[in-house]
Amino acid sequence: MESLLIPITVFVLASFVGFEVISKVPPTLHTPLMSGSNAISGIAIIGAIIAAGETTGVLSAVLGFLAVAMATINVVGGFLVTDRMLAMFRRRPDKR
Amino acid sequence: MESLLIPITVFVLASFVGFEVISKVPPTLHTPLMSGSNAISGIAIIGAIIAAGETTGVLSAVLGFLAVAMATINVVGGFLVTDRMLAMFRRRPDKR
Amino acid sequence: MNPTLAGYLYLIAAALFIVGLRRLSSPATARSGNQLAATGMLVAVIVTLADRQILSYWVILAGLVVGSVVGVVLARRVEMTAMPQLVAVLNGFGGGASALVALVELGAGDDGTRTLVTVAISVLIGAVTFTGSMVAFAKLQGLVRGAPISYPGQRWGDLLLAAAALAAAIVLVASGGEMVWAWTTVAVTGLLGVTRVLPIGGADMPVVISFLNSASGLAASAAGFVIESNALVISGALVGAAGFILTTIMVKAMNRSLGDVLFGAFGVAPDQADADDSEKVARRATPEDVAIALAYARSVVVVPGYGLAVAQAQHAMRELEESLTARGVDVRYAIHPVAGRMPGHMNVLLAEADVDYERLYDLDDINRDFPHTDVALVVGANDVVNPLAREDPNSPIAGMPILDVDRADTVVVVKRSLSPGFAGIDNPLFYLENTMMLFADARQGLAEVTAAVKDA
Amino acid sequence: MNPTLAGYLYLIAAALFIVGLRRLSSPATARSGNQLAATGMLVAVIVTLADRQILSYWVILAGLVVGSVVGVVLARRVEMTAMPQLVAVLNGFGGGASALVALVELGAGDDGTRTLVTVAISVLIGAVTFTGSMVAFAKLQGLVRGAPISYPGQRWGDLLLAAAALAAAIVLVASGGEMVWAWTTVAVTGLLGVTRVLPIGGADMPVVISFLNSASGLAASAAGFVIESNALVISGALVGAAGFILTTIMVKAMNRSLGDVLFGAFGVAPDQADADDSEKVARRATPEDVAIALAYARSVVVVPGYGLAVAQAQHAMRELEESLTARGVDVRYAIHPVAGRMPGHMNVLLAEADVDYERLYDLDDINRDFPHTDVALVVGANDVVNPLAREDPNSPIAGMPILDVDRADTVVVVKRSLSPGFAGIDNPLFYLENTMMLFADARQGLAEVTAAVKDA
Amino acid sequence: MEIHVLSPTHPWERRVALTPDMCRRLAQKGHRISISSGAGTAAGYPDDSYEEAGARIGRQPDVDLVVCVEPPRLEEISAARAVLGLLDPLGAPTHLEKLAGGGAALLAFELVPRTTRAQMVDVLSSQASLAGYEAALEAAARCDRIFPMLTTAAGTLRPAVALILGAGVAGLQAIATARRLGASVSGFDVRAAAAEQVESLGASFISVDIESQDASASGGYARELAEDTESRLLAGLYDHVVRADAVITTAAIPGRPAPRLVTEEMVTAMRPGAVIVDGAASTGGNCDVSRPGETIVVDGVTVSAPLDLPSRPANHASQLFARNVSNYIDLITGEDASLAADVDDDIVRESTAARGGELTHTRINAVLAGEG
Amino acid sequence: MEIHVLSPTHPWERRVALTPDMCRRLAQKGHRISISSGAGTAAGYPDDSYEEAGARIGRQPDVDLVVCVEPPRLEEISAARAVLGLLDPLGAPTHLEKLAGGGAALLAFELVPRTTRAQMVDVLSSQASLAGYEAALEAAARCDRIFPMLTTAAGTLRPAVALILGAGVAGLQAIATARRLGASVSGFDVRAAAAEQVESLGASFISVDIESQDASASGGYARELAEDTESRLLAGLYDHVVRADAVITTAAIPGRPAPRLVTEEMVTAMRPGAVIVDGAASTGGNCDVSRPGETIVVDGVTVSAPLDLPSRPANHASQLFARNVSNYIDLITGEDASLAADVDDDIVRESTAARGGELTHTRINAVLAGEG
Ligand SMILES: NC(=O)c1ccc[n+]([C@@H]2O[C@H](COP(=O)([O-])OP(=O)(O)OC[C@H]3O[C@@H](n4cnc5c(N)ncnc54)[C@H](OP(=O)(O)O)[C@@H]3O)[C@@H](O)[C@H]2O)c1
Ligand SMILES: NC(=O)c1ccc[n+]([C@@H]2O[C@H](COP(=O)([O-])OP(=O)(O)OC[C@H]3O[C@@H](n4cnc5c(N)ncnc54)[C@H](OP(=O)(O)O)[C@@H]3O)[C@@H](O)[C@H]2O)c1
Ligand SMILES: NC(=O)c1ccc[n+]([C@@H]2O[C@H](COP(=O)([O-])OP(=O)(O)OC[C@H]3O[C@@H](n4cnc5c(N)ncnc54)[C@H](O)[C@@H]3O)[C@@H](O)[C@H]2O)c1
Ligand SMILES: NC(=O)c1ccc[n+]([C@@H]2O[C@H](COP(=O)([O-])OP(=O)(O)OC[C@H]3O[C@@H](n4cnc5c(N)ncnc54)[C@H](O)[C@@H]3O)[C@@H](O)[C@H]2O)c1
Repeated sequence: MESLLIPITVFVLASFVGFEVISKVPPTLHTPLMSGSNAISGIAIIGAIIAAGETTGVLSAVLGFLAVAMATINVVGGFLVTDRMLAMFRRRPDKR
Repeated sequence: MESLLIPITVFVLASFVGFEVISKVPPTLHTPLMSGSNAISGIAIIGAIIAAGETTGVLSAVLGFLAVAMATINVVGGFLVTDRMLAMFRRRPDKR
Repeated sequence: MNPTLAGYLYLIAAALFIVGLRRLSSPATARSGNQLAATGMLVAVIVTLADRQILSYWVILAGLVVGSVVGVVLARRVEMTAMPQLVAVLNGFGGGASALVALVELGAGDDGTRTLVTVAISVLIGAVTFTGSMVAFAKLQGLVRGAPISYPGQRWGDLLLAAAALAAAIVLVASGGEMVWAWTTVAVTGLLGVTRVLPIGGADMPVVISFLNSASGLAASAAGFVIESNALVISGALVGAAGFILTTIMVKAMNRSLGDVLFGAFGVAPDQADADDSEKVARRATPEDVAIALAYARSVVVVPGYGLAVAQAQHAMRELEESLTARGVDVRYAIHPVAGRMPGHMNVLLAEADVDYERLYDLDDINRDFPHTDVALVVGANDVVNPLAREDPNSPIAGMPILDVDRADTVVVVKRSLSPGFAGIDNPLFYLENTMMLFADARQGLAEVTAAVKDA
Repeated sequence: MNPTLAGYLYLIAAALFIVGLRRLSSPATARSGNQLAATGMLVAVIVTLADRQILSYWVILAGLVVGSVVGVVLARRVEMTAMPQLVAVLNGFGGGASALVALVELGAGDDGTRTLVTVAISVLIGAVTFTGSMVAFAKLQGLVRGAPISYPGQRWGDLLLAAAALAAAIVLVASGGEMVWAWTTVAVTGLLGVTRVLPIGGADMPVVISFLNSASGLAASAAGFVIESNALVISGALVGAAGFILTTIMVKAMNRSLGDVLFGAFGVAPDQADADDSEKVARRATPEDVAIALAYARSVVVVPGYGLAVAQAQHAMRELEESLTARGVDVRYAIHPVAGRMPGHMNVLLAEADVDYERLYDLDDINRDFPHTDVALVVGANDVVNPLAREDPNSPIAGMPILDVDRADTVVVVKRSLSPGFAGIDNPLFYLENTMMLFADARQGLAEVTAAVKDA
Repeated sequence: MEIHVLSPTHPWERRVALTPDMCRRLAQKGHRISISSGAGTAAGYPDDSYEEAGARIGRQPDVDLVVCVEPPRLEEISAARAVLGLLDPLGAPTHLEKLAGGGAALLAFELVPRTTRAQMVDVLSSQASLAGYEAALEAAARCDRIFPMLTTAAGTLRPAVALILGAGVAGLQAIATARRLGASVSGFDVRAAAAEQVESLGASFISVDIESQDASASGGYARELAEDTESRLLAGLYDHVVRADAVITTAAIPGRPAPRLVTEEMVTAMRPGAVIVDGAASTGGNCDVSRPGETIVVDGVTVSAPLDLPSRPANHASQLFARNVSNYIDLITGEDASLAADVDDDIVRESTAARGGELTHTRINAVLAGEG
Repeated sequence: MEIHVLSPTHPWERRVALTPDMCRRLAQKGHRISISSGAGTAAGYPDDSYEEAGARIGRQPDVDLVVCVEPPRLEEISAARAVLGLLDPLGAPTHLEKLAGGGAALLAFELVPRTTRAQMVDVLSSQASLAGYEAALEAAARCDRIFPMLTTAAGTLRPAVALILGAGVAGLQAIATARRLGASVSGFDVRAAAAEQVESLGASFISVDIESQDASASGGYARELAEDTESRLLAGLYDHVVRADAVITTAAIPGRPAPRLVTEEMVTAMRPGAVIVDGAASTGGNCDVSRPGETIVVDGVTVSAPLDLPSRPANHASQLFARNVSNYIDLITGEDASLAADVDDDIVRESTAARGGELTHTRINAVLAGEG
């Protein structure tokens, strides 16, 4: 239990930050925000790298490769696609 | 350095929470909010209690007593006075 | 790398995530927020590569390269309209990765109970996220019927599956990490993801994805407990909490409750409920959506109609005009000759609201400009913007010149429902791709849009 | 008590502080927020008493009892108008306590460098908070002249003092915790607090207090590092950050910058700057203040004047009326016979904005009601609400019947400055205790108030 | 085609059927236009402005189409192949019959259907708008109270109470104008849809419980009420009328005498100084005592029943009229800008009152039968 | 005191100096009131309404105060101790001299100072407001265009262009009324403060560069312009006047003929069908061609110079007038509701034109000297 106090403290505080950070989001931003936070949750890539780095057998190598690849797709695709969606918020250039 | 990583992490996260938690405050709430957060900063009372509890000499006992008393004034007075200030936000009763 | 240094760098990455997420929730800063978050991710990945004792770089490198290529291609190629699907897929991959990491960890063997518990949690959430997201994708992409799919007794079936998944996970922990139980957990949980999402209507999919996203954040956080990485704990908790808030916001915007969406079994898409014809779907918008469309436009043409008069929304309209022009948006009014119920009906109202005569344009003058107009804002008008007048020679309004709002980039229509106007005929304008419907009394609706413009 | 359990309880206390602070920043939830935070504090104190090895309870008990009594008496007795002073005193005590704790710790001897550094920080911040707050109190209470007090070369003097304080603190650490250096630090820093705050104008005191409050939060956090208490670290950081944000918000609301306030040396109170007579002070309000006064009122009487016409603010006024009535506030208009510059001037404007005739009241009808009115909102009117007409028989407007807005609980006046109206005479209404001045163009100002009402 | 513009004949008629602007527009399309000398003077268009626009002054020998703002005399349309204008087919069907004898096709604006597309040629609507505006001005000018509320140092004047009966095109415009002037306005009509329309102008609708169905007929027109319904209606209106400072009536039923809405009893019960403007004067008036074309004072109440309301803003009225005429001409223009012999267009079909010497319109024949 | 209300004498004058309501109010304060028979009829107050209010009909023997809306004849005020009303002291000082000979104190509303407190008895202001409103209505009714913008299926009518010259009390009200009707309104005045006031009604102010100082005189009045300034002014106004559909003039200088603002040249250059309403007719008119009391048409332009503007809304005008009179009577009421012999009040002092047979007012004497 004791050893969990610190991570739990951190977890609680981070959750508070998460709750506070999002307050009034216009619906048009729902999808980009979801996509962006999804990309952040791709932080699991760290776990994937560590796991893949430790692999010994073939199966685990395959699984490790898959894990890294999927996590990378999530991260790279996620941030890029979010950026694309957000491009619309640049003021439109004069068309006339 | 290593031993500081955890408290610093906690400190950073708590600061983020602090920054986020206050966003748009109407000026009428400035004083109550200041007073309330001042009461919270009276958390130093914990330090005062611990310090006073450890005292040995007379001087330190006096100082300890003063520390606890001052911190208590801060805490008790702070919360009470904040509450008084906030009483105005109840809807006024019908006067006519 | 010095692990303490690594710790501080992870903290910086986490801080970047926080700031990034914060900025992502406001239109003006969203882009930079996304970039900050991406930077944070880069930092985290590099630190991980440098810090940990990596045995084989090849597997990692292969994974990174393949993943990046696929990711870039997906992000570039997919059409703007298919974004929700794409996010579903990406989310699924994230969940899948979490589950796989747990499986690999397990394969490495020699784990304490605490690790096993977290592994189990990761597998549970990861697998359900993966299959659930994939089903969501399939529904959105039209590979599976969008309408809710379920079977009799679905509720009990799902409960059973959930119990089974939990049991498998518990056995997995109890058995000290038997691989077979891990796979069993994956299988059962994956199945649960499928059967749980199939009965949810297509229009609710974004909520499901957001929910699963929040869950995958928690999974990442759980992983953080295992590998004792505060970076994971923080980012995971952050996404978990933010995702949860976002989910509730989305649900609220749809006037639903979360339980409703996830367990309503036969939840029908509200967008479609309004359409009187199942093939034509009108896109329902919120005042905030409309506010953003208007606030970021260069030119807006307002088309007032009888509904503006009925709602006595002229003052509200004027107010909106002011807040838009204050932002530099060019606002004009297009007055159709027969808008309203008497000649000059709109003139009377707009004069009362003191709208500048210079801003009023006749049909002929403004029709030329619609193709260069960012947003046409139709307020309580219907017949006068009905493209059938141009297209259908048998329509009762055939031959009447109309305001060609459908040629604007975006059309916003403010009215209470999809019901017809004076001429009593349906209006195909409402079902166009580039039309957003704000269903509201014009006065109320415009006031809300004005309030939202101030926050946009 | 099990230290782990204590740790979790402290975490709960910290969570209560967070939620409490969050709720404190919105009028509707502020009270409950304060109560939550107080509960958190109670938890923290009890846990501390139970957890730590307390040698002598007597000292603690004595301190708690004395402090509580004094705290309760202060909080009960002090008049509402003296609140800022009281907060200053309380804040000073908080700072003093921090400093004392550090001194006691030091007296306990046998400290590592890290402890010493934190002790030094605590002493520095604590002492400056104590004396600074006390000076602020004295200024606000009128014990010391409210106007800035300074001496030539103040800046250099302060710099010197700051350097000396820092030096003493460094020596304190270097000396391994010699008590004498600690006291030196206290003395020098305390002096700095006095000389630094004296040159700041009375109206800026709230900012100073808020800033010192933020600093004392940091001091508490520093103490948390020493005694390895996450509760202190979190609460301290929370208050430090929140206090800092609050300080910047306050500074912004005054249209100043923080540097300006703290180091502007001869900063003059902006409130007083506008008064043409140093004795009469008009209370400047922000749109948010006005919004709260209006939104929580039961009855509001609007008094439009020539300024409403000049600003063409009739539509904005109507908009405000609507958002207030939507909240259930009773809004009426009092039309003075000679308001404006032509007979019926106000009628024309309000009719244009479609204000209901039923809401318009004549002078005789409404004057009876002002004593039962929560807020009188005077928009660009001046002569027609000038109490001199009643009171000063030599005034050029003597004998003219006026609208007795001064009899309402609160008067809000919206105009651009304190300059006189048509009759060219000053208006004592503006300097009444219960009058708030919103200095703005009427149209702009009312629009801002309307926006703020929506958030109130 | 060869188009000729007639001069108005009634002394108070100041409108003209085509403005120089529209002459120019038609000339561009290949038509030739002539105009009776002085036809446009009263509307602010002297002869030379027409000449500048390419029209000739005076009658030309071969005329395809004669356009007019009032029913012409037979000799004025001799040799024309068609006549377009306000021909009063339902009000003066016998005169129309005589005109039809001349053999020309008679195209009457009064018969234009009330479809959305037909609005561009709907002279009744365009002129009724102006009439409603002028009716409100007339009421304001003749009332011994001002319309707006006025708070002054000499006391407060309450806004005048204006009541508009009949909320068709003219009535709605009268409501809008009276509201603009600041009066406290209410409106009434027998058609159910009118309530929302009145309220859409910010005025209030008077609901009179006449225990009958909605009296809407086809095409947006109303139908006549049964006798007992009418008396219930009058009873219900009594209080409202008597309390009003200004009553404006615009109620009409096509081809029928104007419905009775203000009785003599009501007039006598009204405040001296109040005013009634009867906008239905041309079909007999909605008020018992009104004398079409005259302004009289009955028991202190001014009763004005002008016939020239749409003609008062002659310049603007002619602009709208001319645009309607020009739009109509587009409908009957065949190849080479000639007059098309037979047009398959419901607007033209329905508005054709006579063709080849015969009255072709069922409604006219019905009215003639009723009269005979 | 004993108060008598005279009948108006001019044929177009329909106002009355006291309404039944005010009679009641005065009676409550202890005054006795009589009224010439029929004095209030034209304003909507028949004799019996006065009787109900406690007034007697017909002249009583001993009268302290005579109140009137127009300068009375000498015989009408015989034996009265004081006369209160519009006495035209600056316009017809010789008549006033004659009246003064009767020995009664003459209290002229025209001389009331323009202080804030005096507004409650300021008949000029209260009546000018109504005059301004009526002037705008007159312009709208006589114009051959409608004031508001109108978008219809028969084309769009642009809003009429209305120009108001002289933005005093009447001018501002005319601006407000024309704006209400939807016209595109601009205003002009020589006083510098007028610009902001015009704009405070949402209209635009015309700035004419007359290279002179602000022409404000004391009390909110204007002063006459030097001759070269005047010609520069006329040159500057030319374009604006010529472009307007309706011009309303209300410029005046107390005790002087109305300033010239619209020349004959401008009138001829205006569009036929446009209209000029000269609100300064009683002091000669602001327009060269206007004939006070008549409406003429010059080159197609209607020039109306009515004298009865404030009298048109007779009922409302009388209400305001009566309230002013009643407020004034309060000022000169001594103990026991008697007429106070000598009042120390600046309003009364300044508005006393004659006392004890002598003209006491310097301005009148100045005008008389100028005339003589
Ligand atoms: N101008 C004339 O002189 C005249 C005279 C007679 C007839 N007309 C005819 O009237 C029509 C005018 O076209 P239009 O586009 O102005 O009107 P319209 O086609 O009648 O449509 C008006 C729309 O406003 C909406 N609406 C009603 N109340 C509303 C409220 N409170 N808030 C928001 N929306 C509201 C209604 O939709 P919801 O119910 O869904 O809200 C309705 O579809 C034409 O067909 C024209 O021919 C014109
Ligand atoms: N009604 C009539 O017939 C008539 C005719 C002539 C004279 N008067 C006289 O005019 C006066 C009327 O009294 P009142 O109270 O209506 O007006 P007032 O006493 O003239 O005061 C108007 C106030 O409005 C403020 N103001 C001007 N522009 C503004 C803007 N854009 N936004 C906000 N405030 C603005 C001015 O203060 P700031 O400059 O500080 O903003 C000014 O003090 C009386 O003295 C009356 O006797 C009346
Ligand atoms: N669809 C179109 O394009 C189109 C074109 C023009 C007019 N309209 C509609 O047609 C309707 C009537 O038009 P109009 O003004 O030319 O009609 P109108 O001149 O024939 O009649 C005027 C009004 O009098 C009313 N009326 C009749 N008998 C009445 C009674 N006893 N009491 C009270 N009111 C009575 C009618 O209902 C009508 O509203 C309007 O609603 C108008 O909007 C539609
Ligand atoms: N203080 C008060 O209580 C009070 C009372 C009544 C009026 N006033 C003010 O007095 C002013 C004038 O009042 P009035 O309308 O009775 O004055 P008025 O009738 O004498 O004159 C009407 C207007 O004509 C203008 N004028 C004169 N010569 C002109 C010229 N050559 N060209 C253009 N305009 C010219 C004047 O400036 C004035 O505005 C107004 O501003 C009014 O607000 C003040």
